[in-house]
Amino acid sequence: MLELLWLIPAMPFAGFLVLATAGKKLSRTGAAVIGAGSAGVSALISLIVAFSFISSPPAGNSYSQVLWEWVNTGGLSLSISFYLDALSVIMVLVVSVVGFLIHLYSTGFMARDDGYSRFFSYMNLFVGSMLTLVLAGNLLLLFLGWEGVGLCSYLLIGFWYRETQNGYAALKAFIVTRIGDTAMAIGLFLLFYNLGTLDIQQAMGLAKANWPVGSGIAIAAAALLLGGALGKSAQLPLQTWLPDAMAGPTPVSALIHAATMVTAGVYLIARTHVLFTLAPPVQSAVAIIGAATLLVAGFSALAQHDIKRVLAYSTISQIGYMFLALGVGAWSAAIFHFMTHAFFKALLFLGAGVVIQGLNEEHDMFRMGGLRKEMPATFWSFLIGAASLSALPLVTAGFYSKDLVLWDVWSSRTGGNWLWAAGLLGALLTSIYSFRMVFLTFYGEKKTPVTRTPGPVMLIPVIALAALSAVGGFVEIPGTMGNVPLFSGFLETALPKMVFSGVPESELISQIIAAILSVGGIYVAYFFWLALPEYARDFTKHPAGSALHRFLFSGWGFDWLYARLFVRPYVWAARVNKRDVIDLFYSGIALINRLSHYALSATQTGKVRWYVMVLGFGAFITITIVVFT
Amino acid sequence: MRDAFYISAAVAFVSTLMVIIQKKVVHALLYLIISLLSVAVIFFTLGAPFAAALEVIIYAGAIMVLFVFVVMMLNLGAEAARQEKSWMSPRMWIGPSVLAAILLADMLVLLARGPAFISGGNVVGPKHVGMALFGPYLAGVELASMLLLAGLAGAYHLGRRLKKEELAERETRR
Amino acid sequence: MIFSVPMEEGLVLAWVLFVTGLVGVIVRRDIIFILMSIEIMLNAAGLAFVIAGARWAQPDGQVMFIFIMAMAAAEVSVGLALVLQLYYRRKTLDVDSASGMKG
Amino acid sequence: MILAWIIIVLLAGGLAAWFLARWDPLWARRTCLFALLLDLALAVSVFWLGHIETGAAGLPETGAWLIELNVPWIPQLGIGLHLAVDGLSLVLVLLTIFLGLLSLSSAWSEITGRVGFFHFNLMWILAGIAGVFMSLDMFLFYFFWEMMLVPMYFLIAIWGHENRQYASVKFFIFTQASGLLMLLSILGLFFIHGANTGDYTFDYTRLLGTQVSPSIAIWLMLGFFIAFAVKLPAVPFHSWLPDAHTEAPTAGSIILAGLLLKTGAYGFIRFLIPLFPDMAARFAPVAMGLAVASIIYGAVLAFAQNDLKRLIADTSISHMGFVLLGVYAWNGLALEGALMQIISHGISTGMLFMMVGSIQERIHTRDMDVMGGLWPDAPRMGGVMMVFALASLGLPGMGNFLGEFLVLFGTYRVSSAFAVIASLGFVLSTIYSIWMIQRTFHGEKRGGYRVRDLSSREMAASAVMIAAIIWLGVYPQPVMDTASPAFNGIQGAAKMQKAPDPVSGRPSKDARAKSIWTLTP
Repeated sequence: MLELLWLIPAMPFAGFLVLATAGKKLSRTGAAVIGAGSAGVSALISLIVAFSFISSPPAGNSYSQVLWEWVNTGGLSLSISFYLDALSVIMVLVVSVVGFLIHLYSTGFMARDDGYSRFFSYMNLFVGSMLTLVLAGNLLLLFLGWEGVGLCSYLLIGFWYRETQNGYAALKAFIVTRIGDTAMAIGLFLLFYNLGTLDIQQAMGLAKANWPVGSGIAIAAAALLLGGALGKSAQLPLQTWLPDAMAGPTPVSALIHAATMVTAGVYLIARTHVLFTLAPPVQSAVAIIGAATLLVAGFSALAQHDIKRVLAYSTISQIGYMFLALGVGAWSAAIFHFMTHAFFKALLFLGAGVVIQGLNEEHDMFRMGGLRKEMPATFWSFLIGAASLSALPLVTAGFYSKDLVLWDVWSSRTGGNWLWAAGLLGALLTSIYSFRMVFLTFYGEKKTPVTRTPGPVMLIPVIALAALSAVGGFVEIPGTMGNVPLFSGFLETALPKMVFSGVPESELISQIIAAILSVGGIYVAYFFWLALPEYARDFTKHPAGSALHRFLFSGWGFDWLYARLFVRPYVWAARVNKRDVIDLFYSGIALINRLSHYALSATQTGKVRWYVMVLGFGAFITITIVVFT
Repeated sequence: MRDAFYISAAVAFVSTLMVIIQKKVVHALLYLIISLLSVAVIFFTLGAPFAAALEVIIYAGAIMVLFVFVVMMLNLGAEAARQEKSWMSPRMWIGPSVLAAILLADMLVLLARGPAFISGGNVVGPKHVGMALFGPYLAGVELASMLLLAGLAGAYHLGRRLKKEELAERETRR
Repeated sequence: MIFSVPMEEGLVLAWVLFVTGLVGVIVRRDIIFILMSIEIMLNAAGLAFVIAGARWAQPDGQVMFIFIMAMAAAEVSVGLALVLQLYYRRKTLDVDSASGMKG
Repeated sequence: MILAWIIIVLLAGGLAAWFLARWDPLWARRTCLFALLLDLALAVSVFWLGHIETGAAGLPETGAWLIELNVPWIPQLGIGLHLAVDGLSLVLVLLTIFLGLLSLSSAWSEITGRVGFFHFNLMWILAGIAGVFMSLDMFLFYFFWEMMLVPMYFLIAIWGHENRQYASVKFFIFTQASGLLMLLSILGLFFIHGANTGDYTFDYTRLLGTQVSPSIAIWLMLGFFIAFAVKLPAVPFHSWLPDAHTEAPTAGSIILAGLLLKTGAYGFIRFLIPLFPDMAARFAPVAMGLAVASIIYGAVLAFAQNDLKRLIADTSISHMGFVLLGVYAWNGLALEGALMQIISHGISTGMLFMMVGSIQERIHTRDMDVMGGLWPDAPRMGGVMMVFALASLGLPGMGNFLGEFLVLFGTYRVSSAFAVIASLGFVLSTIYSIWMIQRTFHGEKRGGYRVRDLSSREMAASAVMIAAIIWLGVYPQPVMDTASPAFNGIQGAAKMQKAPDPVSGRPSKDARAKSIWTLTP
């Protein structure tokens, strides 16, 4: 059944084409059916393909399929080809299943919005591009998917284009990711120049054969690909666009800025892991960047008022965990955390969407409260999601994936206790801000009335995701509790095994510490924002406290820095040169001509006697020249 | 013969100078005539009697007379009147008459010396000039004739007194 | 040699007359005077030709003189006709008044 | 003879249109349409005829001429009517006719005054351009080079917008002055060749191998370089383009952007480098520096404009920088990339100008400060404009992306520094094109006007063009196969010392992947 592979990305693209061309004529239900339908069919096919891949793995546990020849000239021979192995099976599964659920949810969420078919066409285009990215056989096709998802994130962030603010947020997102993409493009040029091919598997094989570990080319190639990953996954230097991307509709944030697109960077590093193993300094850089980002994002999430911005910072932080895991070589742990994160983060976003729509577009958590009674189903699933995010021990999927990451960081050869400590601090911060969010929105007294309760179409995906984020973790039970390495066993066929150096039995200790921290975080959140809310309030009154609050609220001031460092100089340079300084040179020549014209015409006084004198003078000079030379 | 040349050269120079300095047009004209006559004498001393004759006839005769006619036609109103008055004053006559006297003396001396001087070996008489004129320079003569014709037509056309209404019409159009 | 009038002196004379004529054209503002000065210059040129012709006893000098005279005659006639026109139009003989061709 | 017919049909069509316009302007338009379609048929038939004549199954590998016409014109001076077409020229002639049809359709409703003369000019420019792409006699090349210039001047000067006089005169002086420099070089070449070999001829094929002493060759090469750099606006010579574009009527802009700039690029590929290979190699770093400068400078300039049409004109400077970079990288990849960039830039910028034309028709201004919030009134126009704005920023899946990437792949092989700086262009092009969309279609409505959406005719034309640009992006193989023999031929002729080939771990060219649908042979 693997031949159906090309249908997975083709269905959403077909949905996009139908909606884009005949969008206007379709009724709302028609658009919903096609939009959600195409995502659904794609999810179904991916399930079938995944099942047949797992049940009867093809030779070399990978299957590649060529559609048609894309470019074949001057030594560059590329074709539109899809490559399926364990890694892309998981990615495809997560993307299409979560995608379908979010499509279902948004049929209800966007019900009152005009531009219905436009929304679904963009969403389908996004799912199609993401699936192309994940399944791409060669790096250029991957880049095509890469840019496609960047485009769709621009289109969807700026979906409500009437307010210019959304436009600016979309513009910012597209440009910042584009900077990362340029780095990646240069990486592609370097790879092609040195390896002669862009087909991923061939390239990796050649790299492993020709490049010694730690060689300059490997470091350069890995660093450039890392640059691309940073842009797309909103990691440290290029993370400023994700909080602003919350300007888009909530299902968009759920799909793009939580589950799928932002993890494209993780997928890229996992897919080209050979390069990173060949370049140890870059790999440790990945770990360090991951650790730094999870701390920065964790702290800034504490100070946010807007519920979606909290989740945005939380996403940055969780992807920091994945980068940390990749950095220390724990490939399967990173992908496992990606999967569980996709479930509970999408759930949290969808829950937040329900809450926001219920309180007619109220985003500020401090004006919400007491929604436990009005929306019980949403409350309970939101709670599961938050628990999973803060890795509540044993019950939630988040616990299994985050602790696996922490344990791998602790025990891996290239890991280090500093990174592990950062991870632990991050875990504490995560549980604090996630339960701060829960207590502020669902507990305390009601501040704004609920005007709209979610329909069944919106609740089914929420509940399904709640189930997944509760049950999802049992796929990979760590050694201490029965050792069911189903997930990592499956992934080992594509990604290399983790290199252990630590003492195996210390795994239990790290799990206990992590559990204590996550429960402690919940208590801290309870203490500050439910028991003694006034304590937190006057903390921000205190001058130092308010400065810290403002600093964290603005995401550690990166926006302020980048505005001064890049945005303002560029705009100033462009505006100064509006008149095109080189054009002045040519108009200068024209001016000189005009001036000399005036000067010469002044000599024509019209007086005969003046002319005769000049004539005589000229004759006189010529005669003297003739006489004296 | 040489001193005759020098005398008439001096006369020519002085009269030309006077032509330029003169305030009055007619006086300048008179001095110009004298200057031309002196040049004619120089031609004579140089053994080009034909040129001298032509000079006197055409240059001094025709062209200068033309000038006088034009000055007369222009009858420059106030200035012409003032001229008449000054004309009467004898003082103005001294300059030209003295120069004329010197030239006259010159001419008398040459004539006294007799034809020998005049018909010197290398005297280029009118016969030579005529043969040259209608020999190699035939084209030049024809051209000169056409030039004269053009000058005639131009002078006639430009010199026409425009009728009053024609003049008015020209004014309006500009 | 009877005509031992040296050519150089003759040419000096021609040159002097020519320069005087030139000065006349430049200095005087009355158009009649300018025409007269031009006549002087032409005459000086003719003189130079005749001197040269006499020096080598060739008729060419005089032939050129005749041409110059013909040209001078034509020139004067047209010049004076223009002067008449100018006078009818501008009622003045000041050559600077006719400076329309300016700029 | 078909090649001569292609040009004659255009010329005759122009004259007929001018003549018929006295009775009914619609007839003028119809004759032009008929002439263009006839030309299209002729050009396409050349494609098949090429097969028959060369007898090869595909196109001749060594880049021999598909069809050649060599008739002596002025034998005494060695000037002949030498028209020839190979893969490269054929693709460009097809592009000429294709964009000619597009500009004709845009002028269908826009031009009302003096329709006959307009179409006469239009057709004669196309004839000139087709002539430039096909002529192989340097004198004939220069003849057509000048021929396309004068009607373009009239097009801008008569049917242009506000200060069209300034723009048209500037355009004329720039191109004419540089053209004369080229004429000097051609004549220099002519005499040196004559002196060396005794046969005084302007024929390109025979002039190809002339040995010119480096001190003179540098000047001859510079003469050609300046002429082509002005035409393909490289940075120091670009300032005529924004003015000419802003003031030209829509049809004029389409032809100016779509075709006139390409004649410069074609000149580089066909004449400059083959004629002076070693000098071009020595000059390559300077030229690539200029190319990168125009990429960056064009993008920054575009971002600063608030006149929509001027913005799009400046983007052409940036895109043409890639073409120049690709040409001077002078290897198979870069040249194919340059060709892809030429074609897709022609289509995308042509359509952007058409959209700007329709916007201007509706709200009578090009100033973006007054625009904004056009999307609710005209979603179809917004959609089409968005597609082509994305094409111009190099979104994968469209022709421009492939053009730019292949150029950079090729350039990286020659010098990685230039490739890295040039790829900065991706970010800058994103900034200006998204900023353009933001200020015209998104945001709240600033000017108080009602804008009606695209008519079905315009929508049909745009749909065809969208399909074309996506087809180029997704399945460009046919275009590349047509042009690659020509490039091999040219590269064979001019051996610019190529960068050393990298690690040999490269699959052989014919290891084409088997496709499950057996779409390609």
